[in-house]
Amino acid sequence: MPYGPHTPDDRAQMLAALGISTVDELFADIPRELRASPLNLPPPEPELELSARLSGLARRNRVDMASFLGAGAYRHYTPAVVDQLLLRGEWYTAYTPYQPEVSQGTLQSIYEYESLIAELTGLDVVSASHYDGAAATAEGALMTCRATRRERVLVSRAVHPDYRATIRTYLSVGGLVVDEIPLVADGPAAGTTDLAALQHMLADESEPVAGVVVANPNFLGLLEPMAEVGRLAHAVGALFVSVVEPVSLGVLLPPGGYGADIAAGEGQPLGIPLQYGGPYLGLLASTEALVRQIPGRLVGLTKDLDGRRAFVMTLRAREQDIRREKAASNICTNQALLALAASIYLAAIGPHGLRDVAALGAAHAAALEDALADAGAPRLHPGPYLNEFAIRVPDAAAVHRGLLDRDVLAGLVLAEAEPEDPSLADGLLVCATEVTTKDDIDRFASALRAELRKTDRIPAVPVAGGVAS
Amino acid sequence: MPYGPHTPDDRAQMLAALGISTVDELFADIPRELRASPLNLPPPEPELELSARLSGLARRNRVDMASFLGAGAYRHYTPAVVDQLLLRGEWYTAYTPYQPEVSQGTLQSIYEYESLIAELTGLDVVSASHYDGAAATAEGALMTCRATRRERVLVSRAVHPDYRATIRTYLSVGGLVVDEIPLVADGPAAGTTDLAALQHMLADESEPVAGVVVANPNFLGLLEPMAEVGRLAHAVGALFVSVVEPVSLGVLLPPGGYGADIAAGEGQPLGIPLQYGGPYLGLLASTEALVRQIPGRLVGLTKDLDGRRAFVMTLRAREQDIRREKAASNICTNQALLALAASIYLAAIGPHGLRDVAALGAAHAAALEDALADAGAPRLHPGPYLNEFAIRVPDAAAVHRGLLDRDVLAGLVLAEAEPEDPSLADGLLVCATEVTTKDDIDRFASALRAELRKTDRIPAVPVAGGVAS
Amino acid sequence: MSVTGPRLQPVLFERSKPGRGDGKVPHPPKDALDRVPSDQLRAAPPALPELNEPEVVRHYVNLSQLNHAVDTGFYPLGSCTMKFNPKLNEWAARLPGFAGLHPEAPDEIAQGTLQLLFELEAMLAEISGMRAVSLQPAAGAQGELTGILMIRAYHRSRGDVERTDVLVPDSAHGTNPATATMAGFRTVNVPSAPDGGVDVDAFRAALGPRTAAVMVTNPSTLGLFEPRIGELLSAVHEAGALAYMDGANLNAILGRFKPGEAGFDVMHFNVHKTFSTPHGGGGPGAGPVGVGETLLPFLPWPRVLRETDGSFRRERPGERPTSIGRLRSFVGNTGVLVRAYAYIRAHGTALAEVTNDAVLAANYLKQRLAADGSYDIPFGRPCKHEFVASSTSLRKETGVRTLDVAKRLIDFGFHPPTVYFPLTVDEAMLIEPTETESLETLDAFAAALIEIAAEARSSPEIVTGAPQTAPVRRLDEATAARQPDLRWRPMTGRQMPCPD
Amino acid sequence: MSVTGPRLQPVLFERSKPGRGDGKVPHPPKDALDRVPSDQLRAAPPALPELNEPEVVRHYVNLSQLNHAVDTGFYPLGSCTMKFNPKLNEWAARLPGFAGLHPEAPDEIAQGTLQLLFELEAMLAEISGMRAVSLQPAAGAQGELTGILMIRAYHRSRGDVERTDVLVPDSAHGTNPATATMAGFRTVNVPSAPDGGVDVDAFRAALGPRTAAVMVTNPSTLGLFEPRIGELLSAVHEAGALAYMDGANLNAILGRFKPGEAGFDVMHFNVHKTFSTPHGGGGPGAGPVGVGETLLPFLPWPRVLRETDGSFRRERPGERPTSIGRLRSFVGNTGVLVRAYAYIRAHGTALAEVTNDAVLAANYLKQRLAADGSYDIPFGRPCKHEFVASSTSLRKETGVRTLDVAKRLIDFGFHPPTVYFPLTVDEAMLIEPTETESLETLDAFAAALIEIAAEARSSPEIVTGAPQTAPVRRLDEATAARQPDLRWRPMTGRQMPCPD
Ligand SMILES: Cc1ncc(COP(=O)(O)O)c(C=O)c1O
Ligand SMILES: Cc1ncc(COP(=O)(O)O)c(C=O)c1O
Repeated sequence: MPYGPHTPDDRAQMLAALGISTVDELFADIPRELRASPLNLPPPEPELELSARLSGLARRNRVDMASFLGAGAYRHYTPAVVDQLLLRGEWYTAYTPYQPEVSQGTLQSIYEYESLIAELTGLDVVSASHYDGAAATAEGALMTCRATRRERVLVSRAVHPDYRATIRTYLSVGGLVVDEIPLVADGPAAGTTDLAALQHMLADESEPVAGVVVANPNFLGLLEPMAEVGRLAHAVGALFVSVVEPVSLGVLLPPGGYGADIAAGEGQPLGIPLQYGGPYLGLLASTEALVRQIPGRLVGLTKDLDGRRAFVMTLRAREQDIRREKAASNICTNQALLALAASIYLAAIGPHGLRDVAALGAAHAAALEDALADAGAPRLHPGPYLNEFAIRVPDAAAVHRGLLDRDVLAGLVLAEAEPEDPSLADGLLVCATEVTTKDDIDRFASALRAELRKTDRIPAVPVAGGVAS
Repeated sequence: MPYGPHTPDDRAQMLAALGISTVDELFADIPRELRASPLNLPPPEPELELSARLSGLARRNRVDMASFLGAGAYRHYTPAVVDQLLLRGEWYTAYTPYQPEVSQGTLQSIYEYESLIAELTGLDVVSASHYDGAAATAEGALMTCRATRRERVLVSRAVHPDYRATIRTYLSVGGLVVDEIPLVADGPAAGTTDLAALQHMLADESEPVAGVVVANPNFLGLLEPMAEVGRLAHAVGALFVSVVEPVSLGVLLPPGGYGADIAAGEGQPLGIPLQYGGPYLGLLASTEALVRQIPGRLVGLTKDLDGRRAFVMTLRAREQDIRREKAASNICTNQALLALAASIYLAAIGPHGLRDVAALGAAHAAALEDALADAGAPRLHPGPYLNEFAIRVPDAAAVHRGLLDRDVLAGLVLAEAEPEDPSLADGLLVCATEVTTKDDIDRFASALRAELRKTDRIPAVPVAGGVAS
Repeated sequence: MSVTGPRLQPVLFERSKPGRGDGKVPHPPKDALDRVPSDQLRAAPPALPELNEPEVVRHYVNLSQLNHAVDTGFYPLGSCTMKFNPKLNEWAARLPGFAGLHPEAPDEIAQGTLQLLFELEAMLAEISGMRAVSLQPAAGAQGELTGILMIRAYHRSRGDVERTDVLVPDSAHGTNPATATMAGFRTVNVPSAPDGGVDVDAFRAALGPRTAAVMVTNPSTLGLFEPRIGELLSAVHEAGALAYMDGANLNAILGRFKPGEAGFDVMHFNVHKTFSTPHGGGGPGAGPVGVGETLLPFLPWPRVLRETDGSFRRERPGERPTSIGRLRSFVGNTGVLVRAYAYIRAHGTALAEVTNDAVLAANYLKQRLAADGSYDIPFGRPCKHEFVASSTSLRKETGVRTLDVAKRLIDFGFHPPTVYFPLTVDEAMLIEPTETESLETLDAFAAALIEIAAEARSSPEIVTGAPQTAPVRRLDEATAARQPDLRWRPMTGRQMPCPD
Repeated sequence: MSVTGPRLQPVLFERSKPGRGDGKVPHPPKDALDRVPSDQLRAAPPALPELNEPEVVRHYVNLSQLNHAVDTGFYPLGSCTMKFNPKLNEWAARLPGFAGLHPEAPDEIAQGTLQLLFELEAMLAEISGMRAVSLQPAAGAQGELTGILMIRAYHRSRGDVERTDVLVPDSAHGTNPATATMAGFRTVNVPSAPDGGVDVDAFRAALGPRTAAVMVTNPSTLGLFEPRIGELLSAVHEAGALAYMDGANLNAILGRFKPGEAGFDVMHFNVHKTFSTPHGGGGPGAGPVGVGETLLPFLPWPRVLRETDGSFRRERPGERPTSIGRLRSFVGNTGVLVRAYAYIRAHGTALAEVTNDAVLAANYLKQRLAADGSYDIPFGRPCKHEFVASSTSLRKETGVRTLDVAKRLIDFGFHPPTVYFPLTVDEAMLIEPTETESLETLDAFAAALIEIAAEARSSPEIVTGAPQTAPVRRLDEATAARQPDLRWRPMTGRQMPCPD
């Protein structure tokens, strides 16, 4: 047994205490006809060999390309201190802090997480935590229905497609209705949520709207008129759910600053590795008024018998282990360790550091825009963005594949993510962050130039060249 | 300041308390004419960029070859638990446990280290610790002089050349004499310490010998007649210093088992990374009779005021901070963290695991011997070995270089390490350990075959082929 | 309020000082944000704390030491399977090839992870006797939701839209009824029989044409294998309903019972319990779902598929229109699954011994307590991986409650078991030792419980006043709930702009 | 004796049980050792403890928590420069390219490390004003030995074999005289003047044709810069001797004083002090040595060289016959040097500010204590990175000694300073705050010392009975030394088979 402590003697001693001769007797209650067939698994593997197997698998992944892929998960620099603190067994081998007297470390860290995300979002109540950005957004949408006792939620088509799919899954079942708000097709606001359409949808009194869900920056990287969305939603008594990317909140107005009732989003950019999609961190925050609607763990400050300051899980009557079928959500295990990672990241990088991370991403993205335009791939939308944007590339999927062979991961093929939107058929969604280097950008631009040259893929209408900074 | 906490306000407050206006005033005692020229260093580098620089440098090293290089530092599998425990700040950001009340962690771990190495060596007193195997061996040689009040040490030529050089450096200065014991030139004992010569050297009554230093396995991988060496040394009142490789002690007789008074050696194989030569771990152990001669830290068991068991540094009157010029050695900072690593390694792998590691190395080495002989490179010496041995390859340096291009690190070119020994001119010193794979061995053998074919390097006398297991 | 004692720590914000902390990232050029409209920008950075790295380190190192964890001591938290977390697994998950892989990386550059996920699916299918497995759910509760949504989709696919009920035995985990509600079903609670198993008559009475599914936690939260499981499964299927097994307690039956073989239609795994991935102070986990033939078409997408050339790929959007869709973004909690994979491969066929040792340890501990008699052991028959003890008699005799016993265990250096759960047993303690605790530890824990009972009789105030050695004493939880203080700065108190 | 209290731990051997622990390495074939003569083999494996991984983890996690460390709190251990150890450096040293490189790897596959070492040498030369640097010495003391051996070689190379003495001021670190002895020299101690600097007259009197070298710890162990350093250096050189600077306290003078520029011939660095590499509970460190032109030929081999094509290589054996040889195996403590390199590059030119902040902090703390007056401050002039305080007056007044004050600091959550060192000051406390401690910490420490002095006056038994909050109370050190118990099993008591 690789990790078990029991020697044959130990087992014999325990069996003797139980007055039985084999452990099989403890399984006599499993009906004979339902007993398992033998486990057809490989033999136990010693650590030496297993570690080689695991390294071998890891090496089969390629993570060394010049990458411009974002689309909901972002490469960032995580200070070395974050993982070294996280690797302390006292954190990751503990569980739900049911016994606060021996869990003050975890409890205080959660309280601090709530406080940090409250500062970042400008909202008061922060749940710690949800599975990921998509599930948190879906929970946020459910909250709007519970709070307003209405059954229809409007979601912008510029919310991440996985989030929209998740919202559909979570909401559809209870007979709740999810409608998508179209995007502006052209003009300066192309690619952002169509406010006129939204207003029209909100006006339908036969189906009153519980919540409006819009992302900023949106899936296409564009900045949305969030304050206006909030005003429109509130005008008809709907709640406003803002989907946020937390690093951007180092420089962008926070949801609390433009009237959002709920903020949801993916916490991965706050020091959490990409690791092929998870574990990530579902951010969910709300105004104080919604405190009894918010699902998930809440930790509050209190004191002990001797008056010492201490922290404890609170408002637990929303949770499944107490309320069972009447709980606000079935969530039980959450993403606490990732909330801790995000807290350590924020503590290590600080407010100015976070601003610098966001601003560097913007600066690198601007350089990227210029270089790609120069190489023949102009932006697809004209509006402002922070650090991610779509470019127009003829035969995008093929070019993307060609670039892979040149060690460039050229973002996301939009036609694969959003097959139903013809306006994105030629689009690649690319992003830059603080870790994007000038070398990476140069490599992308020159490889792209070569790929475009390969066939006669250069777009018919020549793009404005020479604007590279 | 990357790690400093002081804000401009803090500094102003401190200066005000001191009644001065700039920090320069605190340096007024440095004579003006001796003040430093400006520091001509690169600008401060943020962690993001520095981490990229460091990864870039690390990537310029090639550590992915099939490696058969040992020669005093060995590749082993270190269970993941070792480094994760070592990475706890409580260990590595503490120092010498001067205050035992708040250092019981370090103190107990050192006591345990002493106990573990005592079990491994069969000796009672273990110093924790010395810089590396070479320095520990030199300190062991010095001990023999102090203990016997004699001034001549005999060192086998089959002790690692770096160790011999270090012994020369440490001993030469005090007017102490170091003589080298030649090796047997041919026959079944070729490559081992020449006992007849040793006996002859010991017999010189005009220069009585303090200590005899022999390694097992020796530098060429061969097993030495240690018990016989000990008998010869003791017969003339000399002490016997055995240089050991600790993993081999999982299967080989311990120094205490064949009469050694002192064991010294390199602790690196016990879970310590190769890291281009250090920090390693100098092992030094002795009989109880030599306890007041042994240099370096000793921790003993005692109790506290309330009768609790506790650990404390002891017999400190041998150390420099107390005895200054009369100390047993100038050693101050030692290799405590590496001693801890070795302890965790031994605790994690256990006695049976250690035996398995040593035995697997032997089994792989036997397979390697057969494969290389088959490829045209037979052993250079006939005697028994554990997991390292020399092979005969014409034009060894060139073949070694050629194999590098085939991603094989074919051990050590003996002519470079021991240029003065003509019998090693055609030698490569190769080793196998538990991490050596069959693939590695196959790659080595077939690459060697190709290299030997390249020129007409195949030795004139055909070697016995077909004995591969 | 004061932060008293050298072990408690100020909060991050109290450690902050403007101007501290720098050196992590380069400063951006001045014009970095010039392309962003100013009405989108903050006037000032968020009011996060400013610290330097040494302060951050001390903060978290000292905080961490306030926790009891599996790495520091015995943690017999019933239902949670607090087994040892192998360090190899932490190492593996951090390999750059795994940790640095983007979730939208094209399949051709993600073959290592895809292969691992594919093999893990296959191994989980073998362990559970299920036909196929989805690795997408982020935790057990999400696995349950996935399973119930598949059941719903199955009934709908047959035009069977009248099934509104989900039967849940009262010994089921709380997530089961909560999931049923979340999925739009009505929960019908089914009582237990005196032996702790489901009351078959009550069960049959509740079962009917409106029953969509039954959710059985097996072994149950009482630590008992459901002895009439065959009967229940037949009844369910006869009624046209499907059977869900909450497999969070799979640690108790590895190699002994394969739910798929026995007839369950769907189940979830809790890899953070059975397969030793860390619980992380509350998470993360992963809750893969296994299905039999019936529910195969409805699995969430994307699944990981093997091509005929041996390469692996993710299912494409829309490739399998019967899918219930997604429960979250991307493929799943891959980093957790890497750890589970490592654990399963480390054991291989020896997984059966894991269960043997876990069940043996639980029964031994139960026997030690039963032999002493200070605590009630409501169910005499062999338990599986955990068992319920109760302080009902002790309380009658001494006034000392389970809560007090739990707190007193802290002074003995142990984490308390799960208390007042399951809800169906008075003064319950749910004790789960797991297979990675030594006999010495089991004996010491039993001795502590027995000594506490003796204290309860001789000097109950020691027990009711516990803990004394923890960093804090018992907390004022009532005030915390009445006047929630959920963030460092005063709440802004902004009101909801819409009717509640 | 008992292991009392939940925090103390049994020793590894007490946790052992035969048959535990497995799964790390495959089992070897039965015939694995058949080629080894049986008289070389052990009959049974060594009697090491047998544990499983969970027990190993708990053992070391719990043990670690018994330590005070820089990562847990203030550690003002004078002379030891207990500054923060950046976490980036730990990460860097573990990069597989660095950690996995064999010390005998051919130069062409070791270019990354060789470049790093080459650059580090150059940066150390710049920082010290020295001509060249050897990275070989494993610690400061070995650096001293290296330096003194080079001085010896220098004199011999000139046929000057009569120089048998090394002058060592009494404020020098203990390693200096110990080194001189080890190198075969006679140590001549030179007293200090009342201002803490060297007594120049005594110095001149001791200096002569027999003087091989002077070893100056500068700043001295009193934390004072040697004000008459120019005078001393001229005298030394006039006498034909060479000047060694113990540079362990370089943290105090970065960017302010370059020993090489000032005329020192040789010095060592303590990278585990000045450049923030961890002290590891006693080590490892690294003690590079810098030399001026005079000693260049004598540097130990192998040095790291740059070829004209920009590649790097190690010196070959025998390439530089004037070398004193080697002090240890291989190139040096490379893993430590990687950390030092990272630290130096993180700061670059800002290293001067490190010194400013370290010296400012020390003077501020000294001033706070001086203003209070409870402790004596023997030297009024500005200190450098550390300063000496003394409890002489306090002891006279209250009977409370420096040792008691130190132990009482533990109850306040601080590590005591270095005590009874330097030996030249009665009841000495050598206090070194370093630059990485916040003003809040400095203030809290000063307040604690002042409060302890007040306690000494009002209730001295609190101070003399301290510590009370540590895992153990004061130890019986006398018995430990009288009847040494240095290993778990009883000593075998085997006698030395030769005359002593
Ligand atoms: C029996 C049982 N079912 C379901 C769950 C829910 O799993 P999770 O916490 O991963 O959501 C748990 C865990 O708490 C459990 O013990
Ligand atoms: C001033 C001084 N010199 C020399 C040394 C010796 O250095 P090391 O401990 O690295 O051998 C030290 C450190 O203890 C020191 O403080």
